[in-house]
Order: sequence, then C-alpha cells, then structure tokens
Amino acid sequence: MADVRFDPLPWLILLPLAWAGLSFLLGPGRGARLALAGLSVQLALALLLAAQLLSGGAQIHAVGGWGAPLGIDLLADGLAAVMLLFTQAVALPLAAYARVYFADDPHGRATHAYFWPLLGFLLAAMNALYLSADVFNLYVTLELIGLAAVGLVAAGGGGSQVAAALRYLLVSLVASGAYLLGVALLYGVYGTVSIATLTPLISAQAPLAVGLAAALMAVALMAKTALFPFHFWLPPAHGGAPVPVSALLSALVVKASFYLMLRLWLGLFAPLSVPLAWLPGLLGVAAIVWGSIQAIRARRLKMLVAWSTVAQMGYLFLIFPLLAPHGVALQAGVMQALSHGLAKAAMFTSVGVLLRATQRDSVDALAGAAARLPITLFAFALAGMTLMGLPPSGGFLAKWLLLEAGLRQGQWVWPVAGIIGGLLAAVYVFRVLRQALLLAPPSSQFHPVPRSLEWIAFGLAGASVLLGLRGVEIMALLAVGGRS
Amino acid sequence: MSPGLIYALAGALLFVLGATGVIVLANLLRKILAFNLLGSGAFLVLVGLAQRDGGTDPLPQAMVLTGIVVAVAATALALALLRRLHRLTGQTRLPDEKEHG
Amino acid sequence: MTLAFDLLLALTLLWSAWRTLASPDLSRAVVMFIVFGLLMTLAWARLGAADIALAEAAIGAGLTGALLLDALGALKSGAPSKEAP
Amino acid sequence: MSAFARFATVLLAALFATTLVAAMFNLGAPTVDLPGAVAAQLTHSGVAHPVAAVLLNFRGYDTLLEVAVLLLALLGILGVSHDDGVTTPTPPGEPVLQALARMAVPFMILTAGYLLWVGAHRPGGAFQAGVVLAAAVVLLNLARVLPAWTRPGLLLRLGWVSGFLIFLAVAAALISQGHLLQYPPAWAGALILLIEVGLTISIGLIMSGLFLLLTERQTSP
Repeated sequence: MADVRFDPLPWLILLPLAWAGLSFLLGPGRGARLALAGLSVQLALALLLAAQLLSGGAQIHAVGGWGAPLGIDLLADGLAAVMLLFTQAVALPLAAYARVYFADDPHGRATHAYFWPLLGFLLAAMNALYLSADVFNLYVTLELIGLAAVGLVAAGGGGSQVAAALRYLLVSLVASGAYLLGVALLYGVYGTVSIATLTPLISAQAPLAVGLAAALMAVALMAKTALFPFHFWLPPAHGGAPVPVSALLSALVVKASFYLMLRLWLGLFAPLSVPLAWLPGLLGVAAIVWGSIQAIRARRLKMLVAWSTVAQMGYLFLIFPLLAPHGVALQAGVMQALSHGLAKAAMFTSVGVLLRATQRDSVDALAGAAARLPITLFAFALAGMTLMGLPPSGGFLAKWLLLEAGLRQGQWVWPVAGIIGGLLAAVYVFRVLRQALLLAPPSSQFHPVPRSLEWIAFGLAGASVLLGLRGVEIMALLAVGGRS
Repeated sequence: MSPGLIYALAGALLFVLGATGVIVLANLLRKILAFNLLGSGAFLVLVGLAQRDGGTDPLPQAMVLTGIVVAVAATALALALLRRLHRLTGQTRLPDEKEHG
Repeated sequence: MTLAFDLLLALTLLWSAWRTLASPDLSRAVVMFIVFGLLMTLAWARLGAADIALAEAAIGAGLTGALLLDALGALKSGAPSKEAP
Repeated sequence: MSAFARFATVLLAALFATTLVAAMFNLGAPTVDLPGAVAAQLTHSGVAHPVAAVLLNFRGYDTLLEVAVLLLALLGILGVSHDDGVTTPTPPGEPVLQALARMAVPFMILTAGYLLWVGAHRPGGAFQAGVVLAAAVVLLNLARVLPAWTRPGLLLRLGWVSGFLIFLAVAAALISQGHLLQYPPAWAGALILLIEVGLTISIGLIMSGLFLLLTERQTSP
C-alpha cells in the first residue's frame, strides 16, 4: 500500500460489532466497560476522520478491494463525518448513563440483560449506514437498525411495551420491504446498486420504474423517521422503553433514516424530486402542529417528550422544499438534527432522574422537583431552550439558517412554521417547569438518585445550547466533498 | 415475455397484496404472514426483473439469499413478541392507537 | 409451452398468497403459507436460482413454517383468540 | 380500521399495482453488465460458483452484516423470554423419537458437511448447511437427547457468536491487505472455507435457537 495513512472508516463499523459480539459472549448484563472503552475509541476515530476530511477531502474505502459497482464502497464526505461524530459523541454519555441507571435498577436485570450487545449492533449499524454508498447494503443496515431498536424497546417489558415493540417492528419491516422493492426496481433498470454508478445514469434517463423506486424509498424512510402521518408507532415505543433506550432512539436512531432520505434526495434522486419537494415540507408542518398539541396534552412525562420528538422530526422535513446541494437549507437541517439529538438526549436523561426520584411517570407528580433536583430541572430547561430555538442554542442557529434559506428563495412559509413550532414547544416545556416549581405536597417523597445521572443530563443539555457557538466548525466539516 | 418478467410481475402483485394485508388485517399472525408475502414479492422482482432477458444473474440471487435470512430472523422476532404479548394480555391484536397516554 | 407453465405457476403463487390472507381459518392460512413457500421454491428453480430454491425450501417453507405452526398452537392453547377479518 | 379507510387503502394499492406493472413492461436493457464483471473476476474470488463468490467475496460485507441480523433476532428473543422463570417440567423423550434421532442425526451432519463443501462449486453453502444442522439440533432436542436450553450457558453462547467473530476477525485482519475483507487471491479459497465452517456451525445453532427458544419457553400457558 502506498497510502500509509490510517483509515478509520472500516474500524468505525468493526469495532462496535466486535464489542457487541464479545459482550454477548460475556453473558447477560455484562459488557458495560467493554462498551464504554469501545465507544471512547470510536469517538476518537470519528474525530480523526473529521480531521482527515478537513485536510484531505472526502474518502472512499472499497470493501474487498473490488470497487463499485462489483464490490461495495464506503464513502465518508462531510455530511457522513458530521453524523458519525454526532452519533459517537451522544452515544458515549448515554452509555455511561445507562450503566449507572441499570445498576441502580430496582426491577432486576431482566430489562437490560442484553442491552450492551444490542447497543453495539445498533451503533455498528448506524455507522455502517452513514458510510455506505450502496443501496442494497443500506437495506441491510436499515434492517439491522430496526431489529436492534425493537430488541431494545421490547426487552423485559410488560404488555404495552411488547405491543409497542411489535407495532414498531411491523412498521419497520414493511418500510424496509418497500425500500427493498425500490432497490429491486433500480437494479432491474440499471443493473447496479452502487450509488456512485447510479447517480449519473438516473440523471441521464429515468423511466417510470425509477420514479416508483424513488417514491417507495422516500415513503419507507419517512415511515422510519416517523414523519406525520407515519408517526403513530413512535410515541408508544419511545415513551414505553426504558429511559436510556428512549434517549438513544429519540436522539440518534430516527436521525439515521432522515440522513438517508436527505442523501438520496440530494444525490440519487435529485433529478426527480424537485417537483414534489413541497410534500415532505407540508407533512413536516403537520407533524409540528400535531406532535406539539399531543405533547401539550400528555399526562405522562415520557409521553410528553416522545410526542415532542414527533414535532421536532417535522422541523427536519421543512428543509426539503428549500434544498440545494451545499445550500443553507442543508445546514439548517443538519444543525436541527444535531441540536435536537443533544437536547432530546438531555431531556430523556433528566426525565429518567425525575422518574427515579418520584417513582411515577406523571407530569403532576413533579411538584417540588425543582427544589430537590435543581441540576436536573436546569438541564431540562436548557434542553427546552434548544427545542424552542432561543439563542445561543443550536436550535436557534438551525431556525436562523432556515429563515435565511426561506428568505433567499422567497418561501417564507417554512421558516414561519418552524417559529410557530418553537412557540408550541415553549408551551409544553413550561408546563413541566411550572409543575416542578410548585411547592411539594407534604405527602410527597423523593427517592435518592445517583448524582452522576444528573450531571450527564446536565452535560448533554449544556452541549445542546453551546452547539450554536460551534456552528462554524460544523459547517466547515459539512462542506467537505460531495458525492460524485 | 420471458419467465423472468412473468415472475417479476407476480412479485409486484405479491408485494402489493402483502403490503395491503399488513395494513388492513387486524390479527397479528396474519400481519406476519402478509409481511412474508410482501418480502417474497420484493425478492421475485429483484431476481425476475434482472433476468428479464433470460440468463441468470448471480448478484440479485446472492442478495435474495441475504434477504431470505433477514426475513426469517425478523419473522422469528415478530412471533416471539406476539407470543409474549398473547401470554401477557391474551390479545392477538394490537391495542387501538391512543394519541396520548 | 414452458412459458405456459411459468404463467400457471405465477397464477398459483398469487392464488395461494390470496388464500393465505383471505381464508377465514388461521390454521388453514398457515398451511396455505407453507404451500406458498413450496411454490416459491419451484419458481426459484424455474429462474435458475438453485441456491435460493434450496434456501427457500429449508428456511422459507421449512423453518418459517415450523415457527408459524408452533406459534399457532401456542396462540390457540391460551385465551380463545378471536379471528379478525 | 374503519371501512372507509380500508376501502381507500385497497383502492390505493390497486392503483399502485397497476402503475408498477405498467412500469415493468417498458424497460430497455440494463446499463451496467455486472454478471459479466462477476464472470471476469470469478477466478480471483477463491470459489468457482458465482453466487458463492458474490456472497463471500464481492459482497462479503453484506453477509457479515447479515449474520449480525441473525444474532440480533436471537438477542431480541432472549430479551423477551429472559425473566420467565416458569420452566415446564420436560417430559422424557419418546423412545421411538430418540432412536430416530440417533439414526438420522449423523446423516444430517454429513449432509450439512456436503452442502458446505460443494458450496464453493455449485449451489449450497453455509446457510443451507446451517439449516440442515439446525434441523439436526432441533431433532436431538425434541428427542431430549440434548439437555433443554433453559438458560444459555457460555458454551452455547460461544457456539452462537463464534462464526460471527471468526468472520469479523478475518475481515479485520485483511485490512492489512489494504481494504476490509480484501482476500489475497492465493488465500481466498482457504479463508472463505474457514469462514464458512464457522458460519455453518453458528447459523445451525442460531436457527435452532430461534426455534427452540420460541417453542420451549413459552408453551406453558
């Protein structure tokens, strides 16, 4: 090999696969330390990759040495590197949180007997998805993500949790099936599944079958991202799972299918998608309104946060009518994905602390929480600030970029919807805070909670606010290399 | 009209039949059966369409082998969840969606 | 001639799929699904995909069928499951 | 689901099916000739059967992830049946079944070995062989020749993941060749056989696990 530079691409996939397998071998409930060590190395690898990209441009790794279209290519451009860095950076604190949370679990080990291997496979699958440049290989990664997420939701659960997992599994499987039919049509028309090979072919000539493939794949990914009206599976699954799992799903997993939709819409299907660009935007508006209303009405705390995810995923789709490669709208979407990921991780982790302290999953039970758990409440409030889009948070930067994109193209509807969504977010966030600031009734009892849980929530919330200040660096990384 | 195209067309119809079944039918075992029909449909389109001019193509064939294994893994997990749900609640259907809880 | 056979097989395949979803009795539906799997094996053989035919017979019809039959027994032995349309 | 929603779904499905069928009739020849590329590179792949070459060499990475899918299904099933605590007393095996198992299992293992061996040249391979092996394990289990899998011990877990870990280790070691899973042509055949042997055993155990975990744990009402 002439190239002596260390290539982190394959290791970002192999490493989590390895610790997933090994922690399964260790036995039920084991593997937390292995996972934390592995995740730390993965984070370092993602940072290294980002540095390499900034200095040397996009990277391709031809698996098997064949090169597309015969083999499968891994491709890391700026967008992939940003998502990889974000995923490892959020997963590491969540894993640390999960370790403490499960060790402190009063309900025994059943809920987390296989948490660590499932987490390893989930992260490997997400990293593989971000790096894959092959539509069939992407199908396999989608299935991996779906099965790992369902396994995490179902583990050790009661009736409603198992029902939620089953509903999630069915939606996920039908969506993967639709995606696969899209792949089948693409292969039928062009005889290849490599994105790099397909892109110029689709630009040159796209018969009706390719339009159908694009539609099937877009619908599949919207369903996996829980965009309205495909959102119905998300609240019971995210609201019913153990808290560390909810955090992982809401912060990271839904972003993977969004990323793929963005990638296909911007690259592969760019010649086809322009006339229909208003449709995801419109569904996004509906998601913001409906998700926010349900979050405002929710009685259970975890359900409130889960419905907020439905609303926040709507924002991500507001950018589709405004998209252009390397444009401001793409920056807005990525910024929203990152800041929502951090904020939602912070929100679920602080909700986990509140649940443990009050022993109830109820907004009404929060009275007195502010006095007893000030750090956690502050974390929740900071995360809420990001969701509302107040400066200097990442959410503010995302809305600002969306406004800029909308004004440039004279389409002010989409940023306005985003701003209204921020106001609605304020309603449900303040509903929680107001209840927590009430004086505790004399009968209420607060159980002790490990301090480290509170600080992890606080750290994530702080990061979601400070993300806005690091916008320049993120945008520089995002701008590295396009596909082609 | 080649055998490949015939099976691809049948696969397309199977896919639509299965997808409609998963959405419309309420019994969970039927939903799982319907999902398997949907998957088989997609597999037939993958191989059939690629071989519409006769001959064989090892690439989609290998992909379908992967797909069959994924499908059986997913079916096993779905059945495990269904049996667990049935044991816990006595139900073989999903509860009606509640918009807030 | 062979084309006629392929057409017939494709139609039978669709018919068995339809019966899998539409027959009122769940046990019969599962049996029809296993029949469907065996017909798929035949279809793969017609497409010159012997590997898939082997896998379909062993996994699609065999293992999946066994899992379904067993699940059927478990679901019926518990609470009387009401069949839905 | 309301009658109207059901009607609308069926109508939409019919519309989509019609479009799909129409789209399939108007296709020219595919642009890229991958079967040709596979045939051209087959001699460098380490196996003589094109489908096996795609599965284990050209697109071996897909297969690696596919084994992870199988393990995930197993993990999910273990997760929902872990805390049962209810173990039905296992009835003793029937003598007829036991005799049958003792006779049939050696042949099934031979068949699995044969399928594995020919997989390099003609249809067959690790997945088909694994299923035959799984059937043998299930038969032994039903005949109670093997102890029931109430709680997976270390040995069983090792059997489940070893195929995956061997595959992973080979894939990682081959990065020294320049790329993930880049077989040196001289060693490709031997390495692929090593991977396939590991996969056959693990797939056999995983598939029998899928079946046995589902049936044994949850039969008691």
